[in-house]
Amino acid sequence: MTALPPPLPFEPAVALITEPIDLAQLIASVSHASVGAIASFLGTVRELNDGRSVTGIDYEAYEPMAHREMLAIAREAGQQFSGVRVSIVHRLGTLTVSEASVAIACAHARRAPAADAMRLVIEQLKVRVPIWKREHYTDGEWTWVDPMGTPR
Amino acid sequence: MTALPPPLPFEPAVALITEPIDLAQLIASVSHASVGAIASFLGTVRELNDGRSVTGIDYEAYEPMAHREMLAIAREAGQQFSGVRVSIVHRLGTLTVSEASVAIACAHARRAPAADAMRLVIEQLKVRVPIWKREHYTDGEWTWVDPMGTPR
Amino acid sequence: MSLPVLLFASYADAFGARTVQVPVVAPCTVADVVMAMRLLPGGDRLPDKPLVALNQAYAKMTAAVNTGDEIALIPPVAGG
Amino acid sequence: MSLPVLLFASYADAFGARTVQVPVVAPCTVADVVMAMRLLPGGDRLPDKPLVALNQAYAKMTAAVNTGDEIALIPPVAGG
Repeated sequence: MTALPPPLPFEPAVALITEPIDLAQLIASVSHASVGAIASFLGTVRELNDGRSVTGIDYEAYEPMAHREMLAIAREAGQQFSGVRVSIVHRLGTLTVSEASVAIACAHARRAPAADAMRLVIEQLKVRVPIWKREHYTDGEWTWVDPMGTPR
Repeated sequence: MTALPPPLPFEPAVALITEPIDLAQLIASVSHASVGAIASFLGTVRELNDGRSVTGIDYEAYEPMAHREMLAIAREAGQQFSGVRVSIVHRLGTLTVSEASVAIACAHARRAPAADAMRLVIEQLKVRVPIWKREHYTDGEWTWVDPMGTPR
Repeated sequence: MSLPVLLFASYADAFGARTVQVPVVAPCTVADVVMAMRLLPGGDRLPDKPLVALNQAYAKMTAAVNTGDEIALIPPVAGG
Repeated sequence: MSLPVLLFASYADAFGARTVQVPVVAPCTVADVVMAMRLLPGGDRLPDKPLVALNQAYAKMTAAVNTGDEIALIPPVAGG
């Protein structure tokens, strides 16, 4: 492997939306002639969680802070993986099974930083971004999901 | 994290095509109500390689063997990451800058195996699948690319 | 004197509101705000150490709260 | 007697053909096929240890080649 030219500046694109996620559009936003690899991630609503049958999920956010945190994560990825081009979109509102709640696209000249940045972004998003989900079950019950099992 | 139900059997879909890659279609092929995460990868033609300005790439394959190797890789990923649903498509023929040459989609109930399977598949594809690329440069020259620098 | 605190998800359910007026006098600390909230109806449902955001950034319990600051209680996040 | 060997990419360029007839008598080994190919026009451009596929799977130099087997020389791969 030889040296690549210095990466172009890229301002990460992050968004919170209520309409369905368009992954192709997200990928287009990170594409560039300098790019050789685009790693992307879709989080989708699973029919089963903790053994319970899920009918849908309501996503809620502290929107201005969620936007800030997503942007901070994207910028941190850009610092850790120089030249990576990151876009993140999270959907809010009510989603049904198999619908995408989050999409991440990370583009880089090389595949390793693209894939590593994608992992960093989704792991950070899960622990930092103020978004919550209320799962609805087939028995009519619902609960706010706490991934860490913290007592509420 | 609690136990998930046993994964459904999934026969990997692999293809060698000459038309442009449709990532949305590839993702749809691995989607399922049991899926919570879909990691995908696009390899795209970069305008610069080893400091030379690229105008396009011709991809050539030993097609029946390439198909077998892609299927073997997808099945190995399915064994290593139980329940992962893998699809791979590689494009052949002449591609211009920014066009996608390969796409991989890996779906799983959980994000770690989806992302890890995606990495395994692209790394294995790069070392095993009998596909070759001839890069064309702005100065009119061309060369068969040898990623390992093996003397020819 | 009181300060408005933004609530979300399970905390909004606990207090039955998206914003509560918390009886504290600024300047004070984040810890003071949380302690005062425990005495409000629903405050017993807060965990031992709730996360707090000050002006849309995570804040320590010792952070200073001034009049006009945007304060929010952050339930366990579950995005993605 | 000769065996057809499939060629691709830089090897097809080296031999100026997509298939060459290699003068060996089956049964023999993969190594025998490669050695015979070095004597053909363009064979000097093969690397020390070219990869060989037998019936569409990578094969060792000691693998047995029989009449009717599909033999291919595999240049350094560059997919993706």
